[in-house]
Amino acid sequence: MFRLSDDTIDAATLTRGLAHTRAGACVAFEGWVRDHNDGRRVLRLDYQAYTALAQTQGERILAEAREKFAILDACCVHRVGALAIGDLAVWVGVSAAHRGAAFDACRYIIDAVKSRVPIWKNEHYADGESGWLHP
Amino acid sequence: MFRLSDDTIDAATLTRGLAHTRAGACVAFEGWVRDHNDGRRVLRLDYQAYTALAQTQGERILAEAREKFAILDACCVHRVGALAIGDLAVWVGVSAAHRGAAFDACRYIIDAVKSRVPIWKNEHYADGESGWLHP
Amino acid sequence: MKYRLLYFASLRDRAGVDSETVESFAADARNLYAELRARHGFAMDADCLRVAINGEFAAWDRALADGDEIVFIPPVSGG
Amino acid sequence: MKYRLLYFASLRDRAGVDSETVESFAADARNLYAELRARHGFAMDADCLRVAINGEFAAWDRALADGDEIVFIPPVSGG
Repeated sequence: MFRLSDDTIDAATLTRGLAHTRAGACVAFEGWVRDHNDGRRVLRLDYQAYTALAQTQGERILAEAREKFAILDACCVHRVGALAIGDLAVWVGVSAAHRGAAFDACRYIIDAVKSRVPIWKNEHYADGESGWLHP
Repeated sequence: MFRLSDDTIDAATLTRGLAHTRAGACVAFEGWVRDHNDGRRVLRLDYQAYTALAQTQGERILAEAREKFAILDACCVHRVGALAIGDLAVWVGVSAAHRGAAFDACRYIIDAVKSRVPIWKNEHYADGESGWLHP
Repeated sequence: MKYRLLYFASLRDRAGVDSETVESFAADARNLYAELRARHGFAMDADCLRVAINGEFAAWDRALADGDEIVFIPPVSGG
Repeated sequence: MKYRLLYFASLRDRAGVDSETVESFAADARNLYAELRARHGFAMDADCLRVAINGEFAAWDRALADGDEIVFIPPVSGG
């Protein structure tokens, strides 16, 4: 399940959603809003998404992970809108019988999300400037 | 922080404990009790630990992870006593500025815990047998 | 032909709108971007962007059809 | 000398106790294990085990001192 959310992400509930009696391992990645980037102090940020394409890309990435790795379930939720320092910006969770596949799939998903899902970060800096990150 | 616990592990609280304004990534591993092992159906299990040595080994593993990887914090809690299918048996969480170090350190810690921390699993099977696992 | 454009991130800031409908003789996204870049003063080269047509990534030289929804995708920065 | 033994997992089941104090002439853990293996009928070779002395992993041939706490550590299966 891939989802964009304009509300707080509830990691505990999402983790329970990956439960499976055959699951021995669950690996979760949380992306948190840092107070700095590239040496500049960040106060807060906004995420903007191209919703339709983000949804199809997100679902495709999860399907790829299920094909490539011996996992039981995978889920990714990404925030949009205004976030503060420390907020949970993106959550990826994977359950599997064994931990190797869970680690590899979780890493694969977050790497692919960061490179392919059309979501953009606008950072607001302590000096009053702001800027869209287009790495 | 390494800890043995004879009570339910509260992953959400432990995750909050890793928070840090410089943290952009958190990777958590959860080991869940599976309903099967080596083709046999498992009903429940007990963990037994050599507490003193488990504590020093666990702390040493976390210290090694902090030395080897650019992480901000790391924590591991392992259950002892009787567990049911689906229960959270071990939790490892790592926070870092960037995700690569968080993934690598989390993997390092759970691998080391599984190989060096004196905890033993007694599986109770559907056929009435039980057995200590000494892999 | 008529095309529907959606803008995101720095392209949206520069265009000053989040979407617009344009009339154009451009037959593919590459030519359409060149035209809109000139009109809005977009800083980024097409080489830095990807293009999506009707909600899917597409090739820059794919022939456009009347009514297509076209989105120029700046390098993403989610996560 | 007097040694304090703690047993875990299958060794505990086999010994029937979780700890005991023994009098022994064994000067190192290797000889002590051989002695206790014969007494309790432990299945595992010393090669499969590690040994901890006073709460730290130690070499099998380290000289034991009176009052030492010795634990034979079967392959672990936590996690």
